[in-house]
Amino acid sequence: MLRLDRVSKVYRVGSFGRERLHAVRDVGFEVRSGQVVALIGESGSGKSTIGKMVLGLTSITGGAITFEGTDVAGLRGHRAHKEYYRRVQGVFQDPFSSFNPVFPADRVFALIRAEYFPEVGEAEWRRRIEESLRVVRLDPAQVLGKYPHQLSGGQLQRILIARALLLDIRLLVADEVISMLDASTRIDVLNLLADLKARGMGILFVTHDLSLGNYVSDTAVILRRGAIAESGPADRVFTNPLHPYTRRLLSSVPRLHRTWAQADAELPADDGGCPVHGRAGAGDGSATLVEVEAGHFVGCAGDGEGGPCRPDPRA
Amino acid sequence: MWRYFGRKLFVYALTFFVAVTINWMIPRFMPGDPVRSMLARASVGNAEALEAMRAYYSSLFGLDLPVWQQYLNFWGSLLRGDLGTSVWLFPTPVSEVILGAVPYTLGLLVPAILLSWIAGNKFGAFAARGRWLDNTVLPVGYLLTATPYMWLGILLAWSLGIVAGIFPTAGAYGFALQPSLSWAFVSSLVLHWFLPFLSLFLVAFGGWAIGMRNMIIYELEADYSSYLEALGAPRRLVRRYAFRNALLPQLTGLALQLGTIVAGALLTEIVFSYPGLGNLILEALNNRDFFLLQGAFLFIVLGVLIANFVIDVVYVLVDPRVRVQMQGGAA
Amino acid sequence: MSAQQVPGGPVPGEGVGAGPGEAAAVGAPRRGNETVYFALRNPKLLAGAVVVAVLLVAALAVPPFLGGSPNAYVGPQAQPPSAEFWFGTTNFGQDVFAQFVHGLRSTFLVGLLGGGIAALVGMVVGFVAGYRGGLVDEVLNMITNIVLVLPAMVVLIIAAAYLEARGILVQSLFIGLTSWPWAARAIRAQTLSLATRDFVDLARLSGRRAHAIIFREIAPNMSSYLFMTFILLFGGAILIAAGLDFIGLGPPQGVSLGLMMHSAVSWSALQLGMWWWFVPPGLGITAIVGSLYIMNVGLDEVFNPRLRET
Amino acid sequence: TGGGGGGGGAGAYPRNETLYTTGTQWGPPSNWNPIMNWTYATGTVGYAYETLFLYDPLADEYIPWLAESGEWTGEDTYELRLREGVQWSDGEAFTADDVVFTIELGQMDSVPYSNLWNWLEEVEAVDDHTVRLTFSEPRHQEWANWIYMNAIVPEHLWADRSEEEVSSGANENPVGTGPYLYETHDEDRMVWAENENWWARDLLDLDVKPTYIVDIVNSSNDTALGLLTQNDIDISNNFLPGIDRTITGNPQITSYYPEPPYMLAANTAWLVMNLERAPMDDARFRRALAHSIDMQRIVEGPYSNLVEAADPTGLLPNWDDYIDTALVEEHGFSHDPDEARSILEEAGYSDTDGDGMVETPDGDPIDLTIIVPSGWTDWMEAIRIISEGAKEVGINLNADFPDDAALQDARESGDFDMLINNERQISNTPWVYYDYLFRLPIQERQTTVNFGRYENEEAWELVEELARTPVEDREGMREIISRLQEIQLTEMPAIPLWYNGLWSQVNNGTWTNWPSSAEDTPDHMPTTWRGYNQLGAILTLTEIEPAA
Amino acid sequence: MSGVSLEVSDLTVHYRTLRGDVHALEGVGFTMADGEIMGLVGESGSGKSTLGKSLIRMDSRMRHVRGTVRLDGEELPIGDQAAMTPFRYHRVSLIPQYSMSALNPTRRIGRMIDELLESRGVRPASVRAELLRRLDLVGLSGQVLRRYPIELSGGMKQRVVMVLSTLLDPSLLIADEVTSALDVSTQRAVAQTLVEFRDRGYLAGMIFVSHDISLVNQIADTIMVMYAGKPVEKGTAEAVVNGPRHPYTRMLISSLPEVGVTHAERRLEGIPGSPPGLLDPPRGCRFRERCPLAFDKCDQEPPFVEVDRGHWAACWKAG
Ligand SMILES: Nc1ncnc2c1ncn2[C@@H]1O[C@H](COP(=O)(O)OP(=O)(O)OP(=O)(O)O)[C@@H](O)[C@H]1O
Ligand SMILES: Nc1ncnc2c1ncn2[C@@H]1O[C@H](COP(=O)(O)OP(=O)(O)OP(=O)(O)O)[C@@H](O)[C@H]1O
Ligand SMILES: [Mg+2]
Ligand SMILES: [Mg+2]
Ligand code: NI
Repeated sequence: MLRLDRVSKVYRVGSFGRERLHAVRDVGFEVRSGQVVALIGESGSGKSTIGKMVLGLTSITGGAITFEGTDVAGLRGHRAHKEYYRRVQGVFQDPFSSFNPVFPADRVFALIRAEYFPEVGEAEWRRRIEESLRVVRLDPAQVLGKYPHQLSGGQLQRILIARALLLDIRLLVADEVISMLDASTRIDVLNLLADLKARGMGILFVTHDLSLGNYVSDTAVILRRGAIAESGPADRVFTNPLHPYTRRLLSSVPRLHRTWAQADAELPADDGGCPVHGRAGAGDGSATLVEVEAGHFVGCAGDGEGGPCRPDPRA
Repeated sequence: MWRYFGRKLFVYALTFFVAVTINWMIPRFMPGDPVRSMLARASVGNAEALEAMRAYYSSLFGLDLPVWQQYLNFWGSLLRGDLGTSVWLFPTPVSEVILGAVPYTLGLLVPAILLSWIAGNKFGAFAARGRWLDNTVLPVGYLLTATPYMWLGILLAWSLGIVAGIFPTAGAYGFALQPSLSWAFVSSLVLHWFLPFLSLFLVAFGGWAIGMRNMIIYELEADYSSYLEALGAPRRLVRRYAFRNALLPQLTGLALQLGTIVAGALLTEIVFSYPGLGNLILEALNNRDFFLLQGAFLFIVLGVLIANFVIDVVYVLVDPRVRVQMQGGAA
Repeated sequence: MSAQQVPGGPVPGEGVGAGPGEAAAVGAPRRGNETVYFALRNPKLLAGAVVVAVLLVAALAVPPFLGGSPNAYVGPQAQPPSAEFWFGTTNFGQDVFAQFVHGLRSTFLVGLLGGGIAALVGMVVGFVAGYRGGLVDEVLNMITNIVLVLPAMVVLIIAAAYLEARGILVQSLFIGLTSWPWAARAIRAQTLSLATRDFVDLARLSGRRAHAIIFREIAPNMSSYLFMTFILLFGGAILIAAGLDFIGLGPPQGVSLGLMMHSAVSWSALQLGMWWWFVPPGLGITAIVGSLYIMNVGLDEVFNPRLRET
Repeated sequence: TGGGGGGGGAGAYPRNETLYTTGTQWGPPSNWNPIMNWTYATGTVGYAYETLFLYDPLADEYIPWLAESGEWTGEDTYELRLREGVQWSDGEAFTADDVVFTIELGQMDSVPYSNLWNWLEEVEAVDDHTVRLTFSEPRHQEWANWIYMNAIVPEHLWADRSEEEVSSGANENPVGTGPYLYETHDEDRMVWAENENWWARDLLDLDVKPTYIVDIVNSSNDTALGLLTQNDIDISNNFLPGIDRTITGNPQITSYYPEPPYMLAANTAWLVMNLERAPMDDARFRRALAHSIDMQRIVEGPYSNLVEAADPTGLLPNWDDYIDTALVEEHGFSHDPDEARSILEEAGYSDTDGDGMVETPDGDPIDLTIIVPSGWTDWMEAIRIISEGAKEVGINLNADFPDDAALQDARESGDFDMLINNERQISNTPWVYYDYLFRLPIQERQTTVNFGRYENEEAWELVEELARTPVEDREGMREIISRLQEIQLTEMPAIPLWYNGLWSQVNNGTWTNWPSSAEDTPDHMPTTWRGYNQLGAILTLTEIEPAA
Repeated sequence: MSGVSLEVSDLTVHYRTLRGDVHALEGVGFTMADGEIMGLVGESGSGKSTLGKSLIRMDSRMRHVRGTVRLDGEELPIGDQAAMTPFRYHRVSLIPQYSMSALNPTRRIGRMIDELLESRGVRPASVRAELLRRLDLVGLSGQVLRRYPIELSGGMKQRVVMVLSTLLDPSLLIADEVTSALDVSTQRAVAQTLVEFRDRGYLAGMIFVSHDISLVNQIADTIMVMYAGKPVEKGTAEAVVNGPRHPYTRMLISSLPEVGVTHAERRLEGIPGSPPGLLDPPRGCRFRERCPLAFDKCDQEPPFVEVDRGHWAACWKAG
């Protein structure tokens, strides 16, 4: 359904845009309907950038993103984008900033109606809203007409999802939808995503929290400095992390029932070399991925800047 | 860093170019002929004689050339530092006329700007968050900045000059005196300078005080202030840091306000018949002296641009944040 | 006088970018009633508003009662204030009070038009530069910087000097066209910060067009800020106009407060001790502009809880 | 008080030896070139450079100055006898060569008196102190004007100067023959110091009293008034509104007359109408307009009686002699709205559309504008009153205040309805006035005269005749002038309004014995204006006395 | 680890607001042993930061209603800004959440530290060596003292602040959400450094505030869980994580997905409902509304009692 093919993104940064920042390098993966792909990585690894590119909010520097055969970069004009958004929607990290604070929260619905369903009658529209609110398990009476600050983060996040559902979408880009939420509400939103997946929706789930990534996703893509370090079926990546970077991330996750020391000990033994080039280390860190087991790819441990690979010095 | 300054310089150069062009354009596309205006004051009763003179002076001023050539010549002579000849004060070169007036204007402006900036900032910082001061001094500060420069000048001239007779209200120094380093001359110079200075100072002072007061409140609430306070640092230290940091935006403010203050100085000079650029501009206006007007305009623009650039440089020197960013350091 | 005599401080969002006002805009959504609650209890806002309102009413309501031209010679010459002529009379026997209220009118008009035009230009430039970014931003920024460093008052003097038609409209137009840059810069900074907010992206995902996003999504978030900007521009325009009038570059017809000061000085009111001729116009300007500024602080405090008295 | 009273300190001018003046110099002194007669620093002619004669309009007499005498020796020849013993301030002797040289400078187009050579054929030095001129056309009136208006420059210093230097050089070290020497100047002042070797001390037994003259650059009226009342300046030649009250309130401050109009008259302000436009092309309309003007209100209002309403002939008081009172009696006008209305009615101007304003006999609406430069406040007030008066009688006339340059442009190109102008100053002959009113032919641009574009061949013939009439021929002049007056009064090509004053007010605190209308005081022009030293103002300096 | 270092009893702190007082802390009482690292967890708005602030510096809207805090047996005058000053930094110190912006941007770090020390009556020279040693410990060279904050990366600034805050070996260190903005790996490094600081005696006790119970569990000796302005449970980390007594704690822990757990295998459930408003908090047990075990008695306030050795809980059913 959604296909990324050697996608890269270069930002011009520095005082006068003279310097270039490779935020995303040669990233390729696929999201199928009814599948959750977790995009995992440290802060700044390019997760949101990928999300924005998929949503057409940021231009693509290289490679191609295709959604059901259409080239996202090739969308021209307002109309084409509008049609694209009928099928692809996004939910962002910060529920509080996703709402225009000066308007009631349900304005997000009104916008959809104004742009996509101007012909739908008042009563019918209300019915649809209530229905989609119920899907996300919100009580319409409790949330409609309220201002964003009167609602909790979890409620807001769910309103955003409900909004996307109004459009009968095929793909949802969920960018860190849970990181701002309390532990107790987090799980509700995660469960909701799982439910949507069950309804056949494809979800690109962006997160930096590995434990959460594992909970709902089918495929995990680990990003490091804009490039894929490792990708594959979620359970394989989590139980058999091959890239030093993945291993380090995993070992740092605080777990309730294991101390860090225990977790370190439990990780499958690491031979201390590059998963692609071995202990000697000769690769330059370019994004050539090697398939180590069915669907499980891993990249070179090079520093990603063209330097030769060696075990991650920071580990 | 050099790239930063290079770019700044480019903007300034562009600004200068635009200013010069506007400046050159306006009189040429407006009605009236400067030479005619000049000669209108010549008591030449005879039309033929006048026509002959007009032709002569037009070619002297280069006004009989094609427009594009006038424009090029304008730049040419400008780059040679030649601003043309004043029509009104014929045949003094404009640059000479301006240079004669500039010391007076600078003498007013520089102390007024610097002192008001320093005093205003100190005072604003002092008043901030003091309940009583904040509530009484703040409105006064605002009223001061809202005062038209010339009106304050008029009030001062009238009250302290005419009614009380303490200060003279016209000229730069006593008419009986010749410039010298004598006590009589210097005291006269200072006496004449004081009121125009004061009116500029007061208005600007109000602005800076308020600006600082507003800035420092934000600084006092900044994270580093809270951290210092949590570690029990005395208020003195916190305020000192806040003051220094609040001063930086005030420096930018200074750059922004320069044009305004200069304009204020012009008006003040007019009120006090102070022989600076302000009076020059007024007379140039009244006498249709395009060349002088253009010269004065260019001079002021150049002055403001240079001052802005200096402030830019100073800013970069005193604010490590900007400096580091420009060196492409860590963000 | 003061071309864009915007006091160094109240220009929000200037300087390093995180000046005052940032919070005002960004923290905008106070509950409506809370805003009103604070507004009604803010002495600065109230006092400022009352003064402005009184002067505005005087400007609008009084002239019809006075009848006739404010320049008519109606009384004895050079009389100090009396029961008949509240503010005294001029050298020619014109009623200073009549001139004052008429002058207030043009003062408000210049403020409204000049400030309005400046606000408009500033907003358009600021919004577009901030939202569009890239080359558009660069170019607009360049233009802004150019206009910013040109000393507005001096430009105006030059322009006005050569202008044939010097009506109040032309004056306002010119003032408006020279005094917008700081507003544009401040609005641009605000827009930049707001444009990174997720709700803007969400609006794009909802199929909104750029202009709708700017004016229907971003601008409402800055309404208090925009209002405050307008107030400052309003006051600035009044001051510039007064300065121009004072050096005799104002509209030659009619009356304005600046023109009154000009006349007073050129007819030796100072030397002749006719204080009633030059005090009221300056006082009027100071009162209006000062009150606007003070209102502005009040508003800042209303919109921005951090500034409230604790 | 400005340290003005200072003295004592180094570099100060002793107050009791110094004369402080103001009212002439509108900007920093910029040149001392007597050729540039509209811009030279105060006193350049008079203090430094001198003329062949002075002409005293109050006494109506020519006073030999650098010349001892001058007379027409033939129909076309004129001989000047120069004074012997005159020295340039560098010690060189003043000779006929200097005079010849100065006159020949007029052959340069850029010299203001270049038109002299249109009717002058030759000038030669007969001997060291005699100059003979041969004219192609003996324009007596103009020549009489030339000999006292133009200063003589030293040939030995000027002979090598290029045209540019002559016409636009600053002449920073003025070397003249006059009573003062350049001392110094600054942005806001010009200082002259007495010339100990001035020829007139010995030759005429004259002595200028002030050792120093400090001329202060004009600032606002207000400032000048302040300086004057505080005795920081001795004489102010500014128009000072409110001075009437100061004069009545402060005995130390005086002007020429102790009562209105306080000042001598310097020129006439004319209401100039564009005669190429209807309805101004109709003399009856012009006449009606003249009757609608309430001069009294103008005089009392904006001028607070500092000026006097002009005679219907427009001739200045010093030309009273030439006024044909009988004519004035018959054709004169005064403020009389009823008369104005009836003239209009008779001429067919009536209000046909009922808007309260009359239309032309053809039924076209009238919508006229009267203009004066923006910023000229007294004139602005004046035309407001004129427009009110006109409206009162049904003439739709509105006041407008364009920029000065725009106004000049309109005036020269004839693109206006009405305006006020006072181009011509007091002088030795009314010829200058009639030249101003009637000069032909009409050019595309009328730069200095006949702005209303009045075409009357007969009148112009008369003016030319007047020009050729010898100045001693009073009777002949009077006769021609009387005929010109008749044309002027009946045709009214322009309406004389008021006499602008020779603004002059003095503080007697340091210097006394200023010219005034009182019996025992001198009668010269109390002014420092450019061109007035030649009108005898320089003599004022020889008459004033230090205050006791 | 012996003796009681911090003793908080009946601490009640309100925020003054327009609509009335927000009861942000209500009758909080607990003790901390010498050398103890106490993790403080709870939902957003439960009063964690308020407690932290109360112990070192109340802001102008906070009102100390009642209750006492004793540090090493000495009572802290927490409601009195001036009287608190001598304790700050020397005895109680803070690592703020905003470490990235806690340093004056326009002063070189070394100079700022010197000025701060001097203002607190410490001769900078006397701790210079120690400062350098500790910087070295966190992997920073003495060079950083000559830098401006902007010249350092976020992690470096964080480490500088950690060193600075603990330089005078305070008895109590409050670390409020110091790691929430960090990556997992940096987070781990920072947390472990804090433990090391304690082990080296740079600080005697620490309150480590976080909303992530798994993180707290990694480093804390004891954990206190707060709910709606009150502590609901406190005990050793072990006990709280493995044997939670309070239903809130229990539900909280069970809603945390762990690596390896997937939706398909085991669907976790969150806690339904939302915490009560603190403007006018309900009487009785504040968790009652959301509690599956709630019964009649819950409309009375359950005391915070020791349900096991060193394990306190505030629930009628915790016994
Ligand atoms: N608009 C932009 N202009 C320039 N650089 C950008 C821009 N947006 C992101 N970047 C840079 O691109 C890189 C990737 O950013 P991105 O937001 O995709 O990271 P992320 O993985 O989503 O991080 P986080 O977990 O913090 O959200 C970062 O280094 C970031 O600084
Ligand atoms: N300045 C304030 N004015 C009024 N109420 C406040 C203020 N600060 C905090 N509160 C309220 O006090 C209660 C406790 O807040 P506190 O910041 O201590 O929570 P927290 O546990 O630290 O939450 P978080 O995890 O979000 O930091 C909350 O209900 C909050 O709304
Ligand atoms: Mg992101
Ligand atoms: Mg908190
Ligand atoms: Ni490798």
